Amino acid sequence: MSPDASPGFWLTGLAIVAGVLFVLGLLAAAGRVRAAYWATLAVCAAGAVLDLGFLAAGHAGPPLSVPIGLPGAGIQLALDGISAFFLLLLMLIGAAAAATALDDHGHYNSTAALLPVFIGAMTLSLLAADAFSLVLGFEAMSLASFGLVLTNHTDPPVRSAALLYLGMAALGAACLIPAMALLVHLEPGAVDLSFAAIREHPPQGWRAIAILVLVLIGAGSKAGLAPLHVWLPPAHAAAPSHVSALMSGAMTKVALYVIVRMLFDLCGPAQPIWWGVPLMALGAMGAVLGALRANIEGDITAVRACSTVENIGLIAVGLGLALAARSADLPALAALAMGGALLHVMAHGLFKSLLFLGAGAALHGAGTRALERLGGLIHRMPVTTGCMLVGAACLAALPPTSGFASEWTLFQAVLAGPRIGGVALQTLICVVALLMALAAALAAAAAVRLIGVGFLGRPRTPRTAAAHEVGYAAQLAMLAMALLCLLAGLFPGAVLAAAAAGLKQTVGLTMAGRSSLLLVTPQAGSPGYAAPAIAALLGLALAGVVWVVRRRATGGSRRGPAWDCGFGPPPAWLPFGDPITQYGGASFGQPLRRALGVALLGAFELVDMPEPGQTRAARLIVRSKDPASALLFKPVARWRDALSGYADHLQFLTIRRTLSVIFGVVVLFLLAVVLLEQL
Amino acid sequence: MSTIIALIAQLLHIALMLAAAPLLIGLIRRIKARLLGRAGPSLIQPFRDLQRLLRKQPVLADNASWLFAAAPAVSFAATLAAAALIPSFALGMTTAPLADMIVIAGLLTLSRVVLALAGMDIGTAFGGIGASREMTFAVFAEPALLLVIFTLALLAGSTNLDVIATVLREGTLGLRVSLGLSMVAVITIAIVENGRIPVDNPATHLELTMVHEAMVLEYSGRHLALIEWGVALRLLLWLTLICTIFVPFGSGQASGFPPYWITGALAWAAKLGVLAIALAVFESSIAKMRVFRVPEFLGIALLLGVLAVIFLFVSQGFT
Amino acid sequence: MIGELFTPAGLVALLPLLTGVAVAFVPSGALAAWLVIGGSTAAFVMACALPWQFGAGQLLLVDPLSAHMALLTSFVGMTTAWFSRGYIAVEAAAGRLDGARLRQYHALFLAFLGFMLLSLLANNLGVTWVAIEAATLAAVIIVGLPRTAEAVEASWKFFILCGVGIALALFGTFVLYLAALPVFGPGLQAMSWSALTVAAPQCRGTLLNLAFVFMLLGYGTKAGLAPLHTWMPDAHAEGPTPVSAVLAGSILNVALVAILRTRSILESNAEAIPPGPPIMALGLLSLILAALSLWRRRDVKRFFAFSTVEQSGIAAFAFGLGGTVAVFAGVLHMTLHTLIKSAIFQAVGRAAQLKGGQQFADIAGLVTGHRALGLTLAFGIVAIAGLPPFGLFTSEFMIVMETARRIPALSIVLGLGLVISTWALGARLIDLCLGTPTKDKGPAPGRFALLPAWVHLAAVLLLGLLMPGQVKAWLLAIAVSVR
Amino acid sequence: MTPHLAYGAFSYDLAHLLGAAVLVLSFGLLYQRRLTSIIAIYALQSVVLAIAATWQGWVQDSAHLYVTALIALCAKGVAIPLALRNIVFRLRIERSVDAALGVFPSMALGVAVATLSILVVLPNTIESETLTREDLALALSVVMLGLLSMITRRSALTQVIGFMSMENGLILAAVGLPGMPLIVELSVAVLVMLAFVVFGVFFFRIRDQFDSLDVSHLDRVGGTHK
Repeated sequence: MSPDASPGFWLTGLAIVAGVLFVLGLLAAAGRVRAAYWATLAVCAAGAVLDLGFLAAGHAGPPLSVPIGLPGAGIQLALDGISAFFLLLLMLIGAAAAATALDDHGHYNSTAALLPVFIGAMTLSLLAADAFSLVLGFEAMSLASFGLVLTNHTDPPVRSAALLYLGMAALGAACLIPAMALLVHLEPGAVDLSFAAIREHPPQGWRAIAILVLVLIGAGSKAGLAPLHVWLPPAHAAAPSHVSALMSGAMTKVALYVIVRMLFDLCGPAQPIWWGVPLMALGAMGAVLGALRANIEGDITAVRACSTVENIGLIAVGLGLALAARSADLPALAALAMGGALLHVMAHGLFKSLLFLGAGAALHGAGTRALERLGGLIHRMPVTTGCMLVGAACLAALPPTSGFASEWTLFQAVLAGPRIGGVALQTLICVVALLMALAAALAAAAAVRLIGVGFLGRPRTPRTAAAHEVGYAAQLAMLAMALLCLLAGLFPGAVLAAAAAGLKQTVGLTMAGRSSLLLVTPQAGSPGYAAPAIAALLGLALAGVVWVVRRRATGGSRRGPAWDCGFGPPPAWLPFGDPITQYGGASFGQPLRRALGVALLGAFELVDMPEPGQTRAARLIVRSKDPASALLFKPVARWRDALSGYADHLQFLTIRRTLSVIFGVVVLFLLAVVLLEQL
Repeated sequence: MSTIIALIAQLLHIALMLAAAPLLIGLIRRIKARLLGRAGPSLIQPFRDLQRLLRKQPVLADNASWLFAAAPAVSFAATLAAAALIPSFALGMTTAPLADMIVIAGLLTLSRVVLALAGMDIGTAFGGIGASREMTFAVFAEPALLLVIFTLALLAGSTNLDVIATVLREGTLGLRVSLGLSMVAVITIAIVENGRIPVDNPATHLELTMVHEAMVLEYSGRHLALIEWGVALRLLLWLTLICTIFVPFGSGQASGFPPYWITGALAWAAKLGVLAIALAVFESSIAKMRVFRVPEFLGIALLLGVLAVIFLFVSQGFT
Repeated sequence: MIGELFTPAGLVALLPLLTGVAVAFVPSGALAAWLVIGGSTAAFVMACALPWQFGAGQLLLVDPLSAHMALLTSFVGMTTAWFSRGYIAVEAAAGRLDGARLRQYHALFLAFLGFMLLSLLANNLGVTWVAIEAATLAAVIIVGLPRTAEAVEASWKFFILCGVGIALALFGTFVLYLAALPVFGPGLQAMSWSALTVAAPQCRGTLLNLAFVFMLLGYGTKAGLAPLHTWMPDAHAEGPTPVSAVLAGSILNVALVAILRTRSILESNAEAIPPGPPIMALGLLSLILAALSLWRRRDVKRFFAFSTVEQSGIAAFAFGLGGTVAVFAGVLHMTLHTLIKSAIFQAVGRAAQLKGGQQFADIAGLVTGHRALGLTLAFGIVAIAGLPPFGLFTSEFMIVMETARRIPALSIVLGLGLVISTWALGARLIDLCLGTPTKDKGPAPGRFALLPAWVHLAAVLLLGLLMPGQVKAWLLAIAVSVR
Repeated sequence: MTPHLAYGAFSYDLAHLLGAAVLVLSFGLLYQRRLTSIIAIYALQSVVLAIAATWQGWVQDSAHLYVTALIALCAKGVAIPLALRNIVFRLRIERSVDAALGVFPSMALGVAVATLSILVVLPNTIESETLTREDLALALSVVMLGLLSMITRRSALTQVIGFMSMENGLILAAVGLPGMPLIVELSVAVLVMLAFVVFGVFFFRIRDQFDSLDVSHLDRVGGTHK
């Protein structure tokens, strides 16, 4: 605690940032779109600076009371390590999104009113220091993103996606409020909703279990934790890309933050070991499911959305392990797992928003997001493709990128997991490790498919052949994100240092002594992962190779038609050759679809082969359905309709029957009274 | 002082790897030829091939991008970096602290991904086939590998290859079921990763059965040279890995007295020879399997890996 | 006793009634409309003075609750009168209402308002009952005014069901009197709310139970609590929009207030059964039933009528839960809902006139076509769905919170109902306000036609997140007085 | 101990008798299947109610009750029955009523309901005056029976009559309560409602059921408005 009783300078500044963001929405609504975007960019940058300042020099001061909220009570804002960490990510992505929106890619202008509000709402839920403001921010966030998803509301799929999304948002609130209420300890008299008061009475017994379930449903659904991830791909595909970047990069992280805040911070450390199990199991499940779907989806935005599901799963595994280890009183392991999770939060937030911005660029430059229509963008959109390569490298977890650093740490934690003990848990951890590795490999395949089909090869449509690079603001935003990705990859230790306060707060131990700027190690003193060294090794090897080749080989090269096992050069009327003859998304995914998709996603493919003599082209139709939607969402919708059908009967009774209902109710109540009085 | 020696050992190791890779290929080809009753090429034939390829000027397809031209070098560099981390004749080289098995796996993935991207860059069907199948195999190989790493990490308490090798070399752990299972798994993975029979046939000329070859079909000249060399290096790397982990005996200590390196090198050569013969015999005795049976093939490795880990838990009540 | 009608408090109810009588004889529609505005405004002005004249007479009772509800009702009446002027003009222009019926409409509007105010302010169970009955009859006639088959059937259903309902309520009134008899002896005392509330502990608990059953079911019918709610959607859907706008919020408030008072009487009696559970049961039932029914609606006004049932259920649930916090939240919920719902109905009415139909199929893409109208409706729906930043979020948060703290299991049911309804509301929000607009068949509303709705929404926004301290104290006083 | 109990057993007996008569008559309503006779029974019930009110007025010597009695006699005993009869002849409603529930079941149900209401009231009011107690029980049974006969018949008129006998039950309860204030006003209000029903039946040409309004004769101004 700080000696001075005044809320810190950083906190006040960030609170102002949130307020300004809300006001900016009005500014944009008043028609000053570009001004609003510039201001958003500036404010987010300022927020990032303030947040860094806090991480560097600040200490968690007393909360800041704002006279808005529950009647008379107002809300409290506070800033501590864990929220500051997530806030940093949010501010960075927010700035990038605003910058991208600066050069209007078609309909970006119509998002001007809600984008700042969206960021502001997320800021609010990160700064929240009492139950009400957390739920308020969370719901405002959901509402704003709901509006943003509806940006081009005239086509039906967008509307249905937004509707599903809203349903999940409502579910979130309906679970989080009771969870909060269970956390607030029972004492007659005034209810104190502030986190400080909640921490003093950690829940026990069935309350704790209920809270765990409610939080997993309420926040997990928002984070895209399996099996409640079904809303995520359609929503991300429906939203404008810079919004998807925010949703996937920041919003899912805010949901994770809520999980961390409630399960780690507010519930206290005195919880059973098995608390981590559901997070681990669901996480591993979702990781594989998402990564596999990423190899099957045909829309590059949907591909990224599915890989978001995968990465959220990995983070969830880390969180679950940290919970279990903390309960088993293994703080070192807990810190390792939590550190890995936070590292992946940062890494995924950065590279996923980068990828989404790239998707937006592709949509703008090439006019489509369908893999089957893209191709060859590397020639027309070099900058975008370069940034996408960086993002894809992180997605595929290739050393020495940030994705690899975080997944390495997570794997180290999982491999050390068996120390928690109990053969059942150990076996579970073994299976989880297996699934994580599977997911990572699948993600690599998805990354290759994404880049190889979408950005390399030959253009598949004239529109793609005529693609053009996006505006400078968008390019700069992407380049900046790419740079951040590389830095985070080269210096994971720095990210862990930024997370130190959060680690201390959640698991009681930092990675101090185990992570320096250059090196991250599982245990103090043991060898670990030194990203800069690996990078240097690679660089040296590359330099050596180039040197050898330069000295020994004949330089230069000739151009000619592709050999392609003797296929002739393309005819004049098809300058790029027949686009059909190259591998598409569906064909690239085929082996995986056959090997895993049939079992896990009920995938099936159907070759539509024209009769001899017909001139139409043969087509390959691929269908797959997500088990979660088949087993969970569709039945729920069915029940809802059936029940509403029953409820409707009551409405259309004749007056006489309605009177009989009244009569019945009266008799029922009278009987009840009689019985109660006889007792 | 010792650091200097360690550095020397390191450079020596890299040089040895680079030199031994083509030699190994030559050896295997020769043995196979003998088994098939042919005379076979000389051992240094691969060197001659590399020379020739380096001298030829490459032909790039019309729509090849910079990525296509850069890929072989990057891929080779990644493999080389991985190879530099795997101790051959002596432990405790300069890069020993970096020699994390997950990092090694990552580097190999890097080289594979780069080549796969290059394969798709021209936009031919064969490049696509190759890339798709290569990535698919990896999807099943990597989890199996991770399980092996899991077993070793549980035994040695670290994922650092040098530490593991040291622990295993002491032989204090004795013979373990888990190690046996993991070895089978690793061999299976190695076969897949190097595209050897029965998974892929490096010597095939029937495009539809190609995997790796299809992926690099468009390459020529120095690019192809780098790729061929890289393939050879990767095979050597895997065999060395198997030696280092499962038969770590005889390897010297980098910081130790240099003459011991000789014995280590000899031991290493002997192990490699044995493995080469085994591989040749194995390859010439069975037929290539259909592509879609490879996942099942790898599935076995995967299950063995799981079994190895579980055995550990049960056997020593690991806590 | 009659003299009390001429006190400032009495004038609140009397002025609209007198104006109504006057309007009945005014031939000109325009003048009548202005008179309606005048009468309701006068009522509101008088009501503004209520907080400074607490006290219980033989006829009238001015305590925080009644003052608050009267203030609210008269305010909504006033704004609706303003809205009604423009709306009815269009209706008349379209020839849906001829001169005679126009006059009936205006007179009955005021009568309806006046009697509701009277029943809110009445201190005598009998008077409350009579006033509610009169208000019901007025509403029945108005609902039937369009004279379409549907309207007439709706008003008939409305009349029969509510007739039976308030008959039960009257019986409850008698029993309550009987229960209080031994305390006060024969006379008016035994029928006055104020006296009953004070003397509840000495009343016969067992008789109170009986009274409670009949009061709850009788007034519950008027409050639209399931399963006695079926008249409500039809009445709201078929009646002229201004009345359904007032109906929506106010008539159920009147009934809820009666239930609330009865509840507080039973609460303070030791030997009576606890009144909370039955009220909560009916409330939850209404919430769930209405939320489910929302999914099947094709008619916009019916749709929002069901959401009224749902909100009424939530408020009733809160009252059943009891305790300062819950009652506070319940009163807040009731207040905000009244404001929002009338705003929504105003927008919907305009939209129906604009698109020449009140089916969902007729109305789409309002935001694209008519920005102000569309946004008003959109904000209204967001508000009624209990989403931030509007006030219902606050009240629903408090209610769910309180439930989860005291009866955790119920909070799940409550949350479920809220999810289903919010979902349905969102779906309809998308249908109505977004998408490709349908073509207009009627006149577009003027620039300030929706000013009343905006005022309501602004008030809701303010009360939700920035409630002034005085207002809080005021609501708290209510909660304490009927806790 | 209110003064009028000093009159002793006789007052009690007669009041009880009258109340019982009202109850029996509503059983009759429940039983009867011919419209005209149903109307007749209703008229009779109203008359008995009027007598009961008068008697109570004399017992409690309150003038209000005489007014109530007068209203009951004139309006319910004479005017409304005549109006209904008129409707029956005007609209040529067939005289026999089709019941949704058979005679015996409805009677059984009626008995059950009556028992229930007595059960509800009697133990509750041990210490209150016997007269009131009995009266309340009877009134409640009459109300419930009225509701019952509304839902066991399909014919609109009988439903209307059931509604009215419900109101009779209410008035019976009211007159039974010693010193019930505002009784006149209340009975007037009830009367207004009854008038509404009758008016509605007549106006909407309701022949067989509540639900089957015949609004064909209404001038459909803007009939499209919906």
